Amino acid sequence: MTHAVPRVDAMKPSKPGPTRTAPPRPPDKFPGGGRYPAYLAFGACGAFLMISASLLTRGIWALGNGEAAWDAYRAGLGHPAYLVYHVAAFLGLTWFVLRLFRLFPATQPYRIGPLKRPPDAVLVAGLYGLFFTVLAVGTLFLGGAML
Amino acid sequence: MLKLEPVIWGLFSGGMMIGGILLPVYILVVALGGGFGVVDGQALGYDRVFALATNPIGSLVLVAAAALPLWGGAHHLRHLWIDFGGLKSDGLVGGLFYGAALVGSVYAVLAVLRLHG
Amino acid sequence: MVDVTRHDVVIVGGGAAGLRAAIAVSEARPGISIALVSKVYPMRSHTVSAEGGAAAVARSDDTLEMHAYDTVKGSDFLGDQDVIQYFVEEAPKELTRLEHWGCPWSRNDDGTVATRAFGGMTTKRTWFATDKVGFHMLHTLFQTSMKYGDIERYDEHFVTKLLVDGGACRGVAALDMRTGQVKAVLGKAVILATGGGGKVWPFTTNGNIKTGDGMALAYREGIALKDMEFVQYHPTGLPGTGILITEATRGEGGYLLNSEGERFLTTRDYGVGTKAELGPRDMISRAIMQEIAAGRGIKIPGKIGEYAHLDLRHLGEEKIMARIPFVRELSRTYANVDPVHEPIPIRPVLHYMMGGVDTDIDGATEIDGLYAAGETACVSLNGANRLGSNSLTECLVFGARAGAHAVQYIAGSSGGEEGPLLRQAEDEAGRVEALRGQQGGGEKITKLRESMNDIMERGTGVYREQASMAKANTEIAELKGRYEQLSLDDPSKVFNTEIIAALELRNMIDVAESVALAALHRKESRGAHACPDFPTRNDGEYLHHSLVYYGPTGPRFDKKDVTLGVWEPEERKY
Amino acid sequence: MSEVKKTIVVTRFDPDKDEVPKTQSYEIPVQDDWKVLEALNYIKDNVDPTLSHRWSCRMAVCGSCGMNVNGEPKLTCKDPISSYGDTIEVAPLANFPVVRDLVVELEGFMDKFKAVKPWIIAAKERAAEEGTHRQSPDELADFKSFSMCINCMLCYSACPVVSNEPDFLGPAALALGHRYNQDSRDEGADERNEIFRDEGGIFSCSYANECTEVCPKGVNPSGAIQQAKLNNVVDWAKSFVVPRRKSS
Ligand SMILES: Cc1cc2nc3c(=O)[nH]c(=O)nc-3n(C[C@H](O)[C@H](O)[C@H](O)COP(=O)(O)OP(=O)(O)OC[C@H]3O[C@@H](n4cnc5c(N)ncnc54)[C@H](O)[C@@H]3O)c2cc1C
Ligand code: SF4
Ligand code: F3S
Ligand code: FES
Repeated sequence: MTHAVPRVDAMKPSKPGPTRTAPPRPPDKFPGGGRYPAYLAFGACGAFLMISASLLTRGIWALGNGEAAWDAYRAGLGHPAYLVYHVAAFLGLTWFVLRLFRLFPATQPYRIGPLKRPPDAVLVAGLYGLFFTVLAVGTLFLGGAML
Repeated sequence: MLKLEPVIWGLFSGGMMIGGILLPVYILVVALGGGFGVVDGQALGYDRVFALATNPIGSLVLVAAAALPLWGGAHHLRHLWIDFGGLKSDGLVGGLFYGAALVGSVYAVLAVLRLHG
Repeated sequence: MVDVTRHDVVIVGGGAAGLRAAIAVSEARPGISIALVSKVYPMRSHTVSAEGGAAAVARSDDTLEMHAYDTVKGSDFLGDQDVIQYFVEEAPKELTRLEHWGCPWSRNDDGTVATRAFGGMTTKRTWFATDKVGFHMLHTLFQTSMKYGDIERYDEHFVTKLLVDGGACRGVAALDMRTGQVKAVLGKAVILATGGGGKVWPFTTNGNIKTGDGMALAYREGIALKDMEFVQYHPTGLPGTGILITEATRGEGGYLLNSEGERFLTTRDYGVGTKAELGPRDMISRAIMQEIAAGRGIKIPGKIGEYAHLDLRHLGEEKIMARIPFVRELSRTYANVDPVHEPIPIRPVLHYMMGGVDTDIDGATEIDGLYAAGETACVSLNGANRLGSNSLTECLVFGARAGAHAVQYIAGSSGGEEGPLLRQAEDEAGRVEALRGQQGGGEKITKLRESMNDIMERGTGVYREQASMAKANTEIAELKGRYEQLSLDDPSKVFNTEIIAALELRNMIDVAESVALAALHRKESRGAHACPDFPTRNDGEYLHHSLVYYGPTGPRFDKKDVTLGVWEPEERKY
Repeated sequence: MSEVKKTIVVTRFDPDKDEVPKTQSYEIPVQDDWKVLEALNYIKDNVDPTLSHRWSCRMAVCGSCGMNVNGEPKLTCKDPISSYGDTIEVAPLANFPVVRDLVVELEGFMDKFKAVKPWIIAAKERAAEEGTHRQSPDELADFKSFSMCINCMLCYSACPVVSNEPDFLGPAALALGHRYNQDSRDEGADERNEIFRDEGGIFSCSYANECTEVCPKGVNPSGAIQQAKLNNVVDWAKSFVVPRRKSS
């Protein structure tokens, strides 16, 4: 087993114990093994959230600057670097949301208000349905297929 | 920062959900559809988009999609930093991420407000 | 010099009895200083594994008198009736207290506490929290105990000796497992709550820590062990591991079947009458053994021994998951059987010791200032056979009473000199030091333990023949000699579990000795003590408690009257 | 019963002899229906009595036998040996100081455990004579799953935040606090929420969800913590409307 650098104070007692202890090792599979890569990738998707939201804001700002600025913004999005980023961001965020929704039911209490929480499968199906519906309807609408 | 955790977490979890749902639409249609030229130019033309964006509902959606994900992202990145041993610099790095989210949110709100003249 | 710490009350054991006692002491007199010494962190105590429930009258169709009578009859008239009376009165209050402290008792739809049927009880009076009752009770008690600032814990401290001077017990010597050092933990009173000793036998529901330590500690100080011949075989343990499948399975409606698929408790006469599967444990265990002896046992390929089946299939998945989900988890994990679809293989397994340190109704022993409660004690509630679900309640009722009495006792005690106690602790430290890594005559812990297990299984099983009991007595005596020749391999200090195992083995051998002697003396069949040579109960000669005293050259037998009262002995038929 | 040989690679550490933990291999015969704990007990009883590990109930309820098996936190008395290949690595739980061999330091956990005030807090104590509370099956279900924790600490061994934030109360302790907050008999939520919102409380959890993944008892501490977060957000929002009750 290869152990990463020990973090000397994890789970340290408030009073030092009476005998010497070996320092704790971090979880054996962290960061590259087990489920950790997925969790870390999930966290890293935060970058997509921040960057894409900023790019969206830039677009809104351009929109406020008039037609020429808006067209320039749109043209800019055709740059290969943007295209690569956006393919990655789209895939990343979709995976991100689906993971979030898959984990979501377990975070819900037994009762939500007076209602019993629906079975996990129902909740997940509902959330996945919501995501894909918004994606489909939003795309068709925004893309002009549903004017 | 501590006393604000519930606020930030509220924004964060809202941000994850809303950002996660809305941003893919924007990316798919505007960034990719437009970028690859698949989506009809008319649909993303200035007039239509401006009309949509200044519609009250459209404006709200825009603010939500442009501001909230910043908090979700900032929160995730801050924790990622801690996961790799960055607790010592949490004040600084966390401050930077949340600061950026705050600035970005203000910017987003202004950008939308500006559309309304 | 040994480390010395001083308290008012020292409690040995952090199971249900010990924790309840600690809280009782703390509540009786806030500010009093309590040491809670336990060889494992309290939430690991074996109370944690109790599954089925705790008995106390709760329903309107039930009465204290009925609970008392069931207990008297269950004990085969060997329980003390004053003790039983007190027990049934306190039981509902104790379980209610636990409810106030947060115990997640299962509920009826109207929000009242739910109760279930249990063996030998006339009506549903067993409170339960699904089928993890001991777990929930223990955790509730432990967590609640944290609220009392006066309780100082000595976790993972193994008590090796009681410090007794001038006829009074005023502390313990405890081996701090972390450092390997013996400490003197002094107090004005000591309460033993160290649980039972099922590990004396090879096939048991008991966990690794149940080694009868408290019984042996008191025994070696000259206190009698009472009614030790009565050990309970639970009818339904998983083959191989001995893991318990709770009686609640039968309380909820499960059937016992033989190899022919026959519900033998209803078709043949085993004395349980219409109670069938809800008969008392001693009778049902014997019924299973007789079915096996008659060739109607079930053989599991590749395993030794034969078994019966516990069939829950007709209860349905929903009820199983609502009432006994842990049984399903255990059956799946440890027997590879899903009770929703298949019957569970089971056989009688050693479960509980009715006997223990002789105490009066206050938990007081023959030595001043020394109390005992819980499974380690014999307050004579259970007599010759305990009714399932009475013992968890017993831990609460008599843990609390011992605690309250200890507080009264110390108010009137002037203490005494520390010198002699410290000298004893010093000597004890020397003895422990000598044992650590001792290069003796080549005997090994594992071997001796196996021999002891074997002797006790042959000598004190479900059925006891005179010849095999006599043999067990001589063999245990031999074993004591072999123990002196023990060789250990681990000379290290920090968390040396080998020396703990050696100390536990010595305790178990002492307990075994007392069981073997008491069993040999009881030439009748009563409750859990079934002798084919003397198949009936003999009230004329044996309506008495048996006492075994420690002696350097061998144990000594004595007896003591049973406190009768309302109910005169009668034939025990269900 | 088929018997095969397997190599058990065990972490050894005696603070009086060893500077750092090392490993030791034992090749032993194992039966295919064994749990990993039985292999350790076999070694202890028959090969090397100097090996130290904690165990008691061998029925997955006392919580003492948690260890990392092939890098994954496991309750060794529940973990079938047949699920592994010829070589099995058994190490003490990660994220804990090691006392000896497979025995870890528990005091840090006990501190955190106590910090969440895991007992019923009520304005007025009830006497036994007043009888039990009424609690509906639904009210019971609101907290029941969170009361199933056996304190085995597998979750601590897997949580990445525990490795990095020494003050993090951690999954089991926070789930326990939440368990009491959700109990209809308890009135201590305000008190506990203050602790929850403090440094090392619920907001340190980054929702790695490892705790829920490795928990052998289905406690779902991750869910408990996320619920507690939401409750605190709601609580915070409400504090603008109604001033919070001062806790004693
Ligand atoms: C599998 C199983 C299921 C059961 N189910 C039920 C049931 O459904 N209903 C019922 O009523 N009863 C049941 N019982 C019986 C009941 O659980 C026990 O009798 C009861 O829990 C005993 O509690 P206790 O406090 O006396 O001892 P324990 O809980 O065994 O605690 C003993 C304590 O003493 C400490 N200790 C022991 N020796 C030493 C030493 N040398 N130094 C320091 N500390 C020491 C231990 O660390 C521990 O803290 C069951 C028993 C088993 C084994
Ligand atoms: S939450 Fe689960 S994994 Fe964590 S200590 Fe409790 S039982 Fe173990
Ligand atoms: S693994 Fe740790 S980060 Fe949170 S969800 Fe569980 S406590
Ligand atoms: S030995 Fe008790 S949980 Fe494994």
